[in-house]
Amino acid sequence: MQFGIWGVGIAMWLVFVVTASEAFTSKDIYLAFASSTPLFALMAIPLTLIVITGEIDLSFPAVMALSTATFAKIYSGTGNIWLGFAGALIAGTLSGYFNGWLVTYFAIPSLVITIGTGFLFRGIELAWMNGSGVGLTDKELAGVSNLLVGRSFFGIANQFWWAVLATIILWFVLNRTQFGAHVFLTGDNKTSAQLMGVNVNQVKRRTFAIMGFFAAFAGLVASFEVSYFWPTLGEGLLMNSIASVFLGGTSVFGGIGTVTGTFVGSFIIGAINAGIVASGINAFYTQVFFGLVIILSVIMQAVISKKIKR
Amino acid sequence: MQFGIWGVGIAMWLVFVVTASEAFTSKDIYLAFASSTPLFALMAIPLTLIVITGEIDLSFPAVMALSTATFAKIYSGTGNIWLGFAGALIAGTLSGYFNGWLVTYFAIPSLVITIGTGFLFRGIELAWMNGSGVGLTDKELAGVSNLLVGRSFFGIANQFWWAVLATIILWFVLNRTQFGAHVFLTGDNKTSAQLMGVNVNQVKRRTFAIMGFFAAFAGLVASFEVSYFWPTLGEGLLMNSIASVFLGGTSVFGGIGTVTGTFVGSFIIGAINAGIVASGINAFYTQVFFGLVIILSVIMQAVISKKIKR
Amino acid sequence: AATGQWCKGVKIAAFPGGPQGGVFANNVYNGYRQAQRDLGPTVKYYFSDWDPAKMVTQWKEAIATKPNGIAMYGFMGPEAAKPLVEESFKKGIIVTTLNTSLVDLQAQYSTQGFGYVGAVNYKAGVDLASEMVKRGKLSAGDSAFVWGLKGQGGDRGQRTVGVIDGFEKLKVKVIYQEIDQATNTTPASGGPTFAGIMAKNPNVKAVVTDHGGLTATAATYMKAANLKAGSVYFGGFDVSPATTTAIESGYLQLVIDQQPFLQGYLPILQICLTKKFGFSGLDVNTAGGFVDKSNVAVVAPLAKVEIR
Amino acid sequence: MSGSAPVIQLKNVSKTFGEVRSLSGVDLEIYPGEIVGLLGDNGAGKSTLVKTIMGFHKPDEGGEIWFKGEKITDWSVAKARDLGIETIYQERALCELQPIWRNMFMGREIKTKFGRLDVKKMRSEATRLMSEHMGFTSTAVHPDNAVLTMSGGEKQGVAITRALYFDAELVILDEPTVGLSLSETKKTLDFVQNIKKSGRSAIFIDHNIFHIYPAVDRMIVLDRGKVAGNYKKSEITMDELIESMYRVARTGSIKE
Amino acid sequence: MSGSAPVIQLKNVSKTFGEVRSLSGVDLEIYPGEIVGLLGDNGAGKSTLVKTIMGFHKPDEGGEIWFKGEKITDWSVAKARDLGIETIYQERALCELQPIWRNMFMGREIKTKFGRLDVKKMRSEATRLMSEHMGFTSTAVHPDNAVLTMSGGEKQGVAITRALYFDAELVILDEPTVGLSLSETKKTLDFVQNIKKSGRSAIFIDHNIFHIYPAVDRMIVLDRGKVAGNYKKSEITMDELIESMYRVARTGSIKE
Ligand SMILES: Nc1ncnc2c1ncn2[C@@H]1O[C@H](COP(=O)(O)OP(=O)(O)OP(=O)(O)O)[C@@H](O)[C@H]1O
Ligand SMILES: Nc1ncnc2c1ncn2[C@@H]1O[C@H](COP(=O)(O)OP(=O)(O)OP(=O)(O)O)[C@@H](O)[C@H]1O
Ligand SMILES: [Mg+2]
Ligand SMILES: [Mg+2]
Repeated sequence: MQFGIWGVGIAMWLVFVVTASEAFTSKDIYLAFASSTPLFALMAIPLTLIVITGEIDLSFPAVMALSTATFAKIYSGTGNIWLGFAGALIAGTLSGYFNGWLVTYFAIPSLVITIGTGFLFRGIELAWMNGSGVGLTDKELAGVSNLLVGRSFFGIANQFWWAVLATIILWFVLNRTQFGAHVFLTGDNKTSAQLMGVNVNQVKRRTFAIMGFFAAFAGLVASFEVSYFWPTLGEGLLMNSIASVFLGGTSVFGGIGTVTGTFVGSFIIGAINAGIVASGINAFYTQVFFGLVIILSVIMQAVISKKIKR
Repeated sequence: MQFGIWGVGIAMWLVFVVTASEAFTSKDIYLAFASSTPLFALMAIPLTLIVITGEIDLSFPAVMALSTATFAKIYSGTGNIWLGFAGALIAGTLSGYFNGWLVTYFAIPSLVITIGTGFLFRGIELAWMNGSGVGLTDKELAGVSNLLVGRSFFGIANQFWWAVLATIILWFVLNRTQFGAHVFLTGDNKTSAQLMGVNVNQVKRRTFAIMGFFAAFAGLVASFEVSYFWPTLGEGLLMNSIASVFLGGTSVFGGIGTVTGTFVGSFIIGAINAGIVASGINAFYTQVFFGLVIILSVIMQAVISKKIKR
Repeated sequence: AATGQWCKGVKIAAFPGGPQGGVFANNVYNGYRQAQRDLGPTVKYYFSDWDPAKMVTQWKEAIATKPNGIAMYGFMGPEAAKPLVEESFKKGIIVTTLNTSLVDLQAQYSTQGFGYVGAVNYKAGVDLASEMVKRGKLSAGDSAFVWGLKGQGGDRGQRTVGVIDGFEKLKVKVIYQEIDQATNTTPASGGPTFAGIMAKNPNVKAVVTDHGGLTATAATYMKAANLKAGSVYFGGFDVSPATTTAIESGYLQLVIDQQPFLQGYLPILQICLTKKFGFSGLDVNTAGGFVDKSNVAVVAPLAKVEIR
Repeated sequence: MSGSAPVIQLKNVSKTFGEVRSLSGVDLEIYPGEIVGLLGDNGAGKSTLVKTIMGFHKPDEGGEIWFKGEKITDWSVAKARDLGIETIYQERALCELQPIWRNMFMGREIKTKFGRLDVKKMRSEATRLMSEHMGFTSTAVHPDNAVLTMSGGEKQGVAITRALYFDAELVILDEPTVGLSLSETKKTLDFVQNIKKSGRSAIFIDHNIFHIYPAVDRMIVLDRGKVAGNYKKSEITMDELIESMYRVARTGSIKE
Repeated sequence: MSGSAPVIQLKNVSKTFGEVRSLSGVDLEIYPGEIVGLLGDNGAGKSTLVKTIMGFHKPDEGGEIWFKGEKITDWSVAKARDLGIETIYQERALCELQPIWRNMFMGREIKTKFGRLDVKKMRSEATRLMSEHMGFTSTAVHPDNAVLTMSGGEKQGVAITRALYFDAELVILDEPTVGLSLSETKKTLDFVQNIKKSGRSAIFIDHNIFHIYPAVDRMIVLDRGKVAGNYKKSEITMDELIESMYRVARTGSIKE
């Protein structure tokens, strides 16, 4: 179990409750977290699987945008919302699969190739949309909008529940399916896994496809949240997602990781900025503190994990 | 030898000579590359060493800015140019060493911790400069400006020669010193290296310090090149530097890499954008092609290297 | 004079300023494109992501392609621009700028076609702040939250400085916050930060977001902070379809628009005029004026196609 | 024995890595119930041969692999294991960061009938196997422990136990006793005898002729990628075999 | 022998990893010119002991390491090697992506007098050592080849040759013959004899008592982290030793 990350999360929360008590003792700030953190948590969670196989994906912000563009184009072309929805998810999954195919077929490190595909996907999207955004305020879209980003139970945003669902599903996939077992083996020692009959390339392709699927879903969520599809969608979410995965205790070297750790990690990342500004630290010092909090969290998480293991 | 990357470079150049002949047959475009590519090549080259040890640095754009801020502050405070110059290089080296210390002391993956220190350094710089830039057009600065970014031999920018010098020095360090030998061993198999008496942590701290030193130098070069120090200095250079290192054939997994490969790789990256625009491909398609060129280069480089090894 | 695409054969390098698909840059780009379609020159585009170093690099590369004119949008500073302007004119390339005035160089090369189209950023900031104090009925001692990009390169940051100065001149207390990286590119992720600020400072009467994307996301922020539409006076910059929706729904009160489409269209026209007929540089102020509930209906359809 | 088809048969199998030719034109058959010793100097190609049989390496053009009288075209490790071939690799093939139970069932995880991973069963089976079969004295051996911290011999124990678990028709042991203590070595040799008793086959690689000779029915000597000798145990004494091994190492030829 | 100070002496050395106690209160001394065999079951702590002697593991509080009669406080692998202790580790300690010559001189690279790396010398020395000492038959052995593609025995050859190169005062061999062919094993055993002849010392770990017994002067038996026996060769016959090893494995006690 990832006790480390829970320890860090609780410690940080206690600090903020003291330093920023006006904000952190009212429920509004938590509702705000519930609505904004899932925008990147929904991608950090599947990214965990990729990182466990020893790979990385830097192209998912572009996949977000490309698949949401697919939704916008299909919807404006056919007027069919669910066709657009399905189209977006398929576009995302295929983009992810394409990444996985490049990585495995040519045996190229994903860190490099997904820089390339990131530009490619973003370029295709921009060229397709001609750089313009699309409003998502049509009456007909109210249903899907409500489903994705509406508010339910005590005003908690639906995207929070989607992130919880994603965590549960991917926890199951990772820990209770053969595919999940192979994800760990692939990242731990590729050659050993191959010698024992694991199709490591197929495993990798599938993790990338899953990533693409979730990136597409996150793209729709993020766009409906602001009722507008920006062609630059996703650009700022890369660092947050990656930081969440690693803060959550997943190893950069592969073979080790949990989706629950990532889930908690993403809420820590999501809370830092608000906590700092609500503590009354203003302007440029926020970045100083943002950096310090990340550094301290990572250190604490490393120290606590080691303590518990011993 | 990295034949792969040379093959890729020459192939790409030939394509551009055909598709964008007006630009690529006149010397102006090469002079433009010689002045702009070193801005990130100067960091990609030392980054190669870090990557060979199996680590990465994402904070160097912020180190660039922080050390140039040090220069600006010392210079405006004391009026002493060389004191400022030395101060900047020291600030950069210490920032890098701090990264290395965090990585080795807490055994934290650098990919995570340098996201944190990147924010920290950038935040300190912004707070220190209060977010404003500084002009570097004083008469007194003409000497240092000329040294760093003046034009010599056929109008080639001095920063090109600095990048060549950096390549030669770091080639020597990597291939002809014990420290360099230990860089390879550390990245290849940390435990084996330790069992044979290599102080892997010291090796890592030193590669980070070298990175910091060069980031500071690159910060001064980039600022004098535009005669102005922008507080956002460096933000656009991260991806280019990283892509150059990997395109140059350095392994993401550590243990393998060359600085000459990185040098060539950075010029490929530097030429792609200009080549595409000059080929008459318009606006939004540039990103599509940028992505395609990166993908194809990486694939070609992988295929050629394998062919030659066999 | 010729009719139709009378500028055919003229080669222009155009800088829309920001990233591809960026909020403001895309309107400028649309203006360039419209002029290109109307007049017929060959235009190559350079997107600099508002990065000064990149602008300089791209300018050099543009010179190497030997165009007839360069329409430059980007805050790189007069020090960096000077040698490039000089080199361009020496090679017979007409330079004209948008939104970033280079006063001395413009004076020097005006007869050779150096013009200027745009609004003055600092002044736009001051204007918005003063107008908000007036329309939002703020009085001395009230506080306003300014969420901007003071740390961003040069002139871009000046607009935020203008807003702050504008408020402070009228004795309104300013709480300033720099826009963080994630929010800068994905405005929706700024919800908690906004909520945090508003919880810490419950007496804030007015909010300015100095960023087109954030302004368009006003409604989401207000909801995140559990504030009712209109409970604070919310102002911002640049018009986009989402912005007009926010005005209609009452979460956003006032937007200042500097008509970026014109800022793209006119420089192309001017380079063509100078190239074909030898006119000297034009100096045009596009500072557009305010959009609020009263005139949003007119602007909305144009915003949808990114003309306004 | 020769009545039934060989369990596995290689026909003219070569394997080249770049310029290095590790196997050239190897013909080989293993019959049901037969234990075959594979001998040869370091670098002779024994491990390469094993990995080719397992489908990890694809033989060069022209080589054929036959399983029980049928020519196999799309050979892979997963298929080989499904058909009942298990191997204890020389490099052990462990995933060291993973717990013992995951290593034990690597590639052939136990699933419930709904396809869900049966983690509980795998854990308890791993516990049982480790204590029953290997009987380690160290406290470090718990099914949730990562393999990483185990001693060399303990790791080898995991690899051996794993091969036992799936009642294979053909077991390949590539230097299995390496790093094992006296008593563990004895257990492993007993295990090879059990394979024979239950009528299954094995290929047994070991540099220790005192291990090989008593255990096997037939011995194949590999030299620089070629089959240099093939002896029924009845045809050669242990001393003759040792003598001929030294001769190969010295002169590169098995003939006197 | 007992006249001079021991080359290395451990006093009350324990080593705990989390909850696993791999060594407890080990006292041990190796005298100049002495070859000591270290025996024990898998997981007994032999390799941990070796790594503690080398300074890779720091002993728990209270343990002391003495070198030639001096207590050492800041022990490290680099220091141990500088003082003349070389080890052939069980895990070989190779950097597999690197060429053979880099592995050969790992941690103790040859430098010219200006501190510049003498790559040429290292390459040629590596070539000489590989052919003179190990005499491999495979074409894959070239000083610029990466270790990765070598066979198991070839890799071991690199590790052994490396330890020979630096004329060490104390050589530690942790299961060095593992994976070696008959002729290579013989060479390695000869090498242990040469250490003795030249008056240097060695610690020799091997599970094969037929390798150990003839080679050593004294034998130390380790059981679950404790020294369970310490015999001069004159005090015990090979059969008695084998018998007592089995007894330890069965009953956990060396006494009858
Ligand atoms: N993947 C590979 N790439 C290149 N060469 C290889 C590869 N695998 C093995 N070789 C070479 O093939 C030859 C045979 O190796 P192999 O491992 O089969 O020998 P072996 O008989 O098992 O030796 P040992 O007894 O030492 O284990 C060696 O020279 C080795 O270097
Ligand atoms: N780094 C470590 N962390 C935790 N436990 C360890 C570590 N290293 C060794 N151990 C444990 O210490 C015990 C002794 O291991 P060691 O490798 O010293 O045994 P050994 O006598 O060399 O055995 P073998 O003959 O199998 O090589 C084992 O139970 C092992 O699991
Ligand atoms: Mg082998
Ligand atoms: Mg051992």
